[in-house]
Amino acid sequence: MSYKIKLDIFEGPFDLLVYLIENARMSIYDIQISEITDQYLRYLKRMQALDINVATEFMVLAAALIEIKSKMLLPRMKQDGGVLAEEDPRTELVQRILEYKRFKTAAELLEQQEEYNQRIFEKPKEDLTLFASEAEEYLNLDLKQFVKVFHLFLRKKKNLEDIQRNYSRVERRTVSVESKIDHIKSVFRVKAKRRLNFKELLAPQSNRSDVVITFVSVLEMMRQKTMMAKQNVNFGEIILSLNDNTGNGKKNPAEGDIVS
Amino acid sequence: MTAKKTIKSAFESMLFVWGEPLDVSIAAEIFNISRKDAYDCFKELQAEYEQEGRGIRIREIDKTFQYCTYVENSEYIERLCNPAKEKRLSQSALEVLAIIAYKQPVTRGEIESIRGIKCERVIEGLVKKDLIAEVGRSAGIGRPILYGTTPAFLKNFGFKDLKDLPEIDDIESIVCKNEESDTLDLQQISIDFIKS
Amino acid sequence: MTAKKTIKSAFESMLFVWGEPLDVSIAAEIFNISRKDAYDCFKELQAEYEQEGRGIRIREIDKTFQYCTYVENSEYIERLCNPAKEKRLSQSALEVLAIIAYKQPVTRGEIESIRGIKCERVIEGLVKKDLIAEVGRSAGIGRPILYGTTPAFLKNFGFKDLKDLPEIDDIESIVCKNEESDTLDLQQISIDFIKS
Repeated sequence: MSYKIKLDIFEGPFDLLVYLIENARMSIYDIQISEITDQYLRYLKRMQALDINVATEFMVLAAALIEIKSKMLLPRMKQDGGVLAEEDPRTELVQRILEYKRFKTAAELLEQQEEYNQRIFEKPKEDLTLFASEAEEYLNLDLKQFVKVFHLFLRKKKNLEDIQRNYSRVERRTVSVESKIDHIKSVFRVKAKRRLNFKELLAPQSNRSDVVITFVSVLEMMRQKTMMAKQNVNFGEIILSLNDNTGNGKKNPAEGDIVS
Repeated sequence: MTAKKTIKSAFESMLFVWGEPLDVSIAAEIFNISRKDAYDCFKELQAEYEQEGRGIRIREIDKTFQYCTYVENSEYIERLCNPAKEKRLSQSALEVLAIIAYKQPVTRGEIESIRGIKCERVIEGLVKKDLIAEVGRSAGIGRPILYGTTPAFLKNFGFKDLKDLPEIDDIESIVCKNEESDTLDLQQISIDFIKS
Repeated sequence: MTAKKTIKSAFESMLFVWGEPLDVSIAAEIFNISRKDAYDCFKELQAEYEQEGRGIRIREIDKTFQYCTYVENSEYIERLCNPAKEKRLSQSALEVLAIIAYKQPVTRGEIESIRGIKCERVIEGLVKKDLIAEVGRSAGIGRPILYGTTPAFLKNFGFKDLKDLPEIDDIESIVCKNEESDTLDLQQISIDFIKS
């Protein structure tokens, strides 16, 4: 009958090593490497005799121990700040054992803590379906967003006010038909023509009030008999011609003329 | 004989893990005390929780005792169990809200003339969300409803009162300045507000 | 503003129905108070239960709070019922967990080099138990997984947070003490070994 037991009574090669060192009452800082290596190997051999799977890591440490043992026989010197010092091949091993020991102790502390906490009980969550209801919706408003929107609104509003201001300026201009008459006369001069289409008096992007004031001015000029207008069909083109200040108007403008 | 303090403390632990109503006689048996003594311990505990105004209480049901929550706290439990869903306001709702916040009390007509668009639905929505409310009637024709913001509105933005709202005059001057230089730094404005 | 007494009472009700650790920020939201204020309320409650020697206590785990029984009453609870206990962790699991807890974030390679033995399986088991989790990738060759502990770890071991872990810097003094104490002889081990 063979025992197929994993070597997990020791948590690894370092665990075994620490055990052996402590068992032999050696100082970790002054391991008698020869003795401890022998003990380690003897232990592994016994495991194998019991047909226990010895993890390869245990073998790796065994090899490392043998290496240290051989180095101990041939002490090496090392340059240390100009002074020759004997290099201790155990140094690295000690460091590793100490680090392992730290966490082994931490594991023991955790175990105690676990044991303690297993004596504390919690209760399960209550059945909360009774309290479940339509989830309340809440608003995620942030001030930044609010201000941004209000800002946009103010810009829009300002644009609107600008347009309204333009309107009032146009109205002020309608008062001065005289200046429009001057303008019309100058257009005739600039274009150097006797006859002009009404539309030619208008600026390319005239708005409605501009059209109206131009038309009113034309009527005024006809009243003053400084201009003649002719429209062949309803809604047709209005052909205007300046009187050469002779003052003999011949024709009245057609009624119902609409320029849009 | 176990000290009464220990027994009472143990009874609390037992009630807690048991969950369901715990029979006085079962509790008595564990300490090998009389049912009367056990009952008295439970009653003392019950009184203590009441006196201290604890959020959990001990209730008695036919010689059994049970932990339960304090009845007045059901509202908070409900809130805990029904975490509120986040909802955002639409752009138009925000705009209407902003107009109301700054121009309140204001009629729907005024809002619409500012925005140049109908906003009956938006106003309804904001009323339903308790962000705005009717605050009176205008003296104008038809005596239209005047709207204003609610305390819920203030709470949402963390404002103490309406004076906490970012200065509108400042914004206007900033807007004008910006239009001249044509460099609009929105980020800057909002940071100023948060600082204020 | 809700009175502090009301808030604390509500927190007790909430802790009770919730059962599981309750996040401070969730509790704070319900009353629209700061997390700091909510945290302080929980801490006050915690202190009250301790001072009064109550059989139920409030424990803190990573900015959450939970009702639990007073540890010294476990004996009575066990007499009352057979409370389900979590399976204890194996020695190797505890060792790996200790390394991860103190050195996190840490790669498997680092853990293995400390223990001198492979621990893939053990890590898998701890991940499955939700005591540790992947917390990222190391910048090293092959970008190995970095492990760290979880909130469940804190809860199971009764730590408030990672700062609450016992100090292990002066372990060297513990090492020296151990050297003086008696230990088992070799014969003893192999017997234990076969039995296990």
